[in-house]
Amino acid sequence: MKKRFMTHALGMVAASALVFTGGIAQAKDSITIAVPSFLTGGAAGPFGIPAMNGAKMVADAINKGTLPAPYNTKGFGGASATLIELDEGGGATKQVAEYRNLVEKRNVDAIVGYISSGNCQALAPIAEELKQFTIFATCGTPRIFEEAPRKYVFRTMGHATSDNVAAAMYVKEKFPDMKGYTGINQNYAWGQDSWRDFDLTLKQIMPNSKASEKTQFPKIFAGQYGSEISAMSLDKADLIHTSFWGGDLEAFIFQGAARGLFKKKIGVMTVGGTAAYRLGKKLPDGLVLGARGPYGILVKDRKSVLNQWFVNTYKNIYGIYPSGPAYQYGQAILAAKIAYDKAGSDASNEQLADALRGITFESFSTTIEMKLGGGHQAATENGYGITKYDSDEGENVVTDVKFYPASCVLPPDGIDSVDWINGGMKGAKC
Amino acid sequence: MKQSKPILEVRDLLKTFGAVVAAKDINVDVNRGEIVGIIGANGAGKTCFVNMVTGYLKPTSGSIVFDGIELVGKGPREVTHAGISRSFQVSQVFHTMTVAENLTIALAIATNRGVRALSEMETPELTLQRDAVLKRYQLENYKDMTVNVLSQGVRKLLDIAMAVVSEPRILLLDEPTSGISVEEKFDFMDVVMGALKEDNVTVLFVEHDMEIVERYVSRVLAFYQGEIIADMSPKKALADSKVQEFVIGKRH
Amino acid sequence: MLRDNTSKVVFIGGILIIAFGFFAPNWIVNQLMFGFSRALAILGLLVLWRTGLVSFGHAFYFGLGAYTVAILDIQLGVTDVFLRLFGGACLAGLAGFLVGFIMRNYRDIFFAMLNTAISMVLYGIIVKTESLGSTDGFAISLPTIFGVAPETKYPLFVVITVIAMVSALLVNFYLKTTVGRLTTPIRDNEIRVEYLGFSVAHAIHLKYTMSAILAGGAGALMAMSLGQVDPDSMINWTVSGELVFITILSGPGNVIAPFIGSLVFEVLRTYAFELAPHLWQLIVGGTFLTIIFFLPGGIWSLIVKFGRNKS
Amino acid sequence: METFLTILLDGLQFSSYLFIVSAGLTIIFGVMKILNVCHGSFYAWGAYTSAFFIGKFSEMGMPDGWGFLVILASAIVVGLVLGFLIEQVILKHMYHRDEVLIVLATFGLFLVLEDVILIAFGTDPYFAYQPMALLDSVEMGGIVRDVYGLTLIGVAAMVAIGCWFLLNKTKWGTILKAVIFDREMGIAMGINVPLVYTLTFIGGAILGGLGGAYIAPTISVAPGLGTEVIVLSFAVVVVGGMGSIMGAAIGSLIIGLLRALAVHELPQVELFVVFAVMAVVLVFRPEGLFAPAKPRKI
Repeated sequence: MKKRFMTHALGMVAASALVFTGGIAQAKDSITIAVPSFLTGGAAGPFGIPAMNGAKMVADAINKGTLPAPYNTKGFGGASATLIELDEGGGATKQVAEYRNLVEKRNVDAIVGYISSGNCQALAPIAEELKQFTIFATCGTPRIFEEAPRKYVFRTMGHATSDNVAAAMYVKEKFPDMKGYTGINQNYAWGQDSWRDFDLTLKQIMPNSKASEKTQFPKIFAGQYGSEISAMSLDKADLIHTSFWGGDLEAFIFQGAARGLFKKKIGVMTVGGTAAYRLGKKLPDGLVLGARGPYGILVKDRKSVLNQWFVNTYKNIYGIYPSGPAYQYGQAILAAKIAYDKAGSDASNEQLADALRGITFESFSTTIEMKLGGGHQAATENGYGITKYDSDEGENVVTDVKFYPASCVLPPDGIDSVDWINGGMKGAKC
Repeated sequence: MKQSKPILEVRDLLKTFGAVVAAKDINVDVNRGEIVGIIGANGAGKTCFVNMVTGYLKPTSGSIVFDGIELVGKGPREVTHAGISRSFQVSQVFHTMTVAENLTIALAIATNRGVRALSEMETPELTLQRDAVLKRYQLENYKDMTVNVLSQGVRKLLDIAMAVVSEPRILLLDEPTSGISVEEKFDFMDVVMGALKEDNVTVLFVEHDMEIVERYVSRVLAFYQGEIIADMSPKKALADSKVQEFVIGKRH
Repeated sequence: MLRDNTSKVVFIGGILIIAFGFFAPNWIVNQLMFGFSRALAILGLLVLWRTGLVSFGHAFYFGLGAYTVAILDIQLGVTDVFLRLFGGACLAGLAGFLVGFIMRNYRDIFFAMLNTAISMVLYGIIVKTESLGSTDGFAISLPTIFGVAPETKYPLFVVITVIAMVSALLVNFYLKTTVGRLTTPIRDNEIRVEYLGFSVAHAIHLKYTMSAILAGGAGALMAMSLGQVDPDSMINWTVSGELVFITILSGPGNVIAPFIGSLVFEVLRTYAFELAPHLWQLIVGGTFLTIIFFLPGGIWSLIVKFGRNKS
Repeated sequence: METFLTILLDGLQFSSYLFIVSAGLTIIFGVMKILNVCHGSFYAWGAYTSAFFIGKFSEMGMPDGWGFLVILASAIVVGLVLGFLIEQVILKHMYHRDEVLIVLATFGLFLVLEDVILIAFGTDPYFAYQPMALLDSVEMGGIVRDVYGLTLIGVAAMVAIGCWFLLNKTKWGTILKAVIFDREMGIAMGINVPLVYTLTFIGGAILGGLGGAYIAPTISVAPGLGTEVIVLSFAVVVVGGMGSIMGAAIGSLIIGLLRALAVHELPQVELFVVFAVMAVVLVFRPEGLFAPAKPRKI
């Protein structure tokens, strides 16, 4: 028994020694980037793993210098990056503890990632406290840059407001006769914000439609929605909004489709893009599908060199088309490269932040303008399409794709989303 | 010996479990300093009587008055506080602790009532007291042994010693010699009775062994089918025809 | 022999650790803070465990303490570390006192499960209530100490260590009192305890309330040292499981054991997470089983053995 | 009326699900006095195994109807293999230990098995929609329902009747009841208690696996699905009374129907309902609605 314990203890000592030497060996020709993503739990398959794949693929290409121009220089400011893969699961509190370990124990140079809004919201103040250069890749809640100015934290994609404002506008354009709408969203910041923005926008732009009084907010990862589907089937509303994602979304689509829910009602799925490639024929036709911006299935056919590189390389390596999270993590890594290229591989956190603040850059599928939240929050176009199974190709496609420019679906810098929508979306240029 | 007022007055005690009558019409007065033997066949209601007096069972009706206090409705703890202790047919001690620890706990609970339970348990005075008890009950040799490894006889001694440390005025012993070999039983009872005499306790004890009864008690209560059929001196009782038929006869 | 020196060891060890923390890197200070905070809850569970009671739901009190700090911070703007701690521990203690009226009648697995049930009720309420942060929880500002907002975590670390020391000493004293010694006796034979004149229900109620106060204090300190609370990390049944796990890991031998056990757990989890991010549950669960099977006395029994071999 | 019927059906369907997953838990508790935390693992393993093989068989071109056989086979295989291994390798050596320690051991096992699933099946979710697609849907009370979901009610009824029959009409039931009533007495009567334990544990494991295997076609089978189930089945068992099949049935009905009512009429309180029922029962009948009062032995 004692022996067992001792080996254990020795193992730990050895492990810590490894980590320390790793820290010392770090020089200007290499940097470490921590990439947190869901590696376990229901969100891993649809979100976490593609996201991690996107990050690895892009980092690898950067290390080798094989990205298309203008990003064909080797490395991050010349340094080659090692990625540390981390699980994002286990709750915000655990992530806070892990984040501190990343910074204070493992001395990573940059942290790029995070899918859950709950995690991002908890980590933003910690990142500021520790003065750690951090790029949020996918999480969506607008609160991060609205509740306090940030100095070290960035987000390289649009926030949830643009998803839901764009969804409302798309609905107005394609379904002008829609009389009533209801929603099913997860019971946390992401779901609550999404529903609120969608609801408020429709109140502004389609004042004749009516929101249902009974909107559903099941717990995240609930998995079974039988009663909710019944309740929505009986609801008079002719449209259902959902910001479900990952396994929850797929379960909901299955269960809803089996019960003809999407034949009777218009389904609007702001994060539906991740399901498109994975579900194949099982995805019902006629869903309004978003990808939280110009990513995944919505932009598969964009002809730019960068986009074609991304789509083809990803398909080659992983055997499937890249979904939204792959793009989002890929472009966050790209943003890190841009910051390092500008500030140098030995740059301080401040210098890196200065380098990224307020810039505009060309990402794989779109142009990213870091113009909100004092130059920390990206503004991008956002769009929707309608699903259709292409039986010739044996895969899903989207039709009627329509994109709205950033200035149309996002508030100007310094104005909170809710105030902006309630104020009639002043200054929106559509 | 006799004093004007009995220390324990039991009146019209009745205990039923559904249709089964476990005790009926029990009327007993016990005087200070008496040593009372309770005899009867298995299931005659002896242990039931002890359990009622010590608050383990609540009588269906009747009253038990101890030194002017009504005991019916009180639980074991309150009965103990009032001044009645008991030992058990199967010794009830803390079997994973040593003999010394058992006694220390018993003494500490007896001494530190109420808020004083939050004062440090092991004081030098307590240790002295404990050693005195160990000596009086001839338990010194077993002091540091865990109860688990001890013989039934030693456990029963410990059981009784623990019951007595609270300095009760009445002590009820439920079959003190059961499980003790024939050779040991008189030695055992000598130790117990000698120690109890020092403390001047009134004792009621349930016993099957008529030799023990004859030798140690001043008065006998014979139970049959939940009722007391004889209440007299041991000599008379053993000669009594009813006792012979219903108590002794059945046993042999 | 070790037992007699417990107070001294706590006192000297505490001072040494405070001095060490001044020079130690931040992450080690963090681990110590987390470990010591959680250890308070373990102290309470140790008191229960010695009595033969294992609660599979003490995350209820842990979470109450943590959320009290969050509410004090966000709703009332209370920043003082002692006020927050006091609030968390008191609320948890009050809840423990009330729940104790039910719990004191239950033993064994029923005790364990009723505790889980009650903690899950709180979990259900918080997860569903937007104003209580639902699944996201709250961020908590760094506490002030005597009105001063510290620049680093070190002062908070000192406060936590001192509170840990005081708690260890108090519990150590409690375990020497008459009611404190009523652990094995209650486990062995409740009837005898009653007949000796002590109410088992009262003794258990007292222990239960104590453990609730300690768990509440632990939650409050944890919330402050992490700067974040959320239901899955603070109240869910898995958290209760973790607390029990650390109790078993530590062993019931001594009030110092919970502190060692908590630190070992903190380190184990950190490295499991670092070396095998996919498999940290397997490592933690495997360790758990190993301890249950091969080291029932926990880490403390190793220390005792080591001490014996030496002398 | 439409709404009423819908709530009733929704409630029954959810109750059935709850009953299937909690029946195994309560049986194991009743006989062995073990609160088996790794019941959630049986559920998860059942779900993964059936989803995996339904997918594989479908790829191989087998008719979709085979899916039902796969479901049953998965439950039995998972129950036999996991149940047998866990009981023989871990639990058997713990019966002399504290009950609570056994709970903790099953908790440790649960953690381990969660990650073993990841090793065995990877992180990608599995879909096994074929059996659900095969049965199509019907319109009832103005809304479309999938027939597969409705069959859940039948499966639950079969499990309930099966348990009742086993306990009350067979020799095995008599033996089980003797052991449930008093373990020592069982031994004294010459019952091979270790064998009873092994078989009970396997039986409970099969029921846990069946819950997962049967629900798999309706969900995305992804890591972490066992955690939720433990909490739900736990709530059912606490409400119904630990160790009582009847209690589990009534507990499932109460929780399932109330939850359906909440989703339709007051969605905000949906999750809370489960725990509110639990809290109310705990306060007024802490031993659950149907648990036999446990005699305290002197």
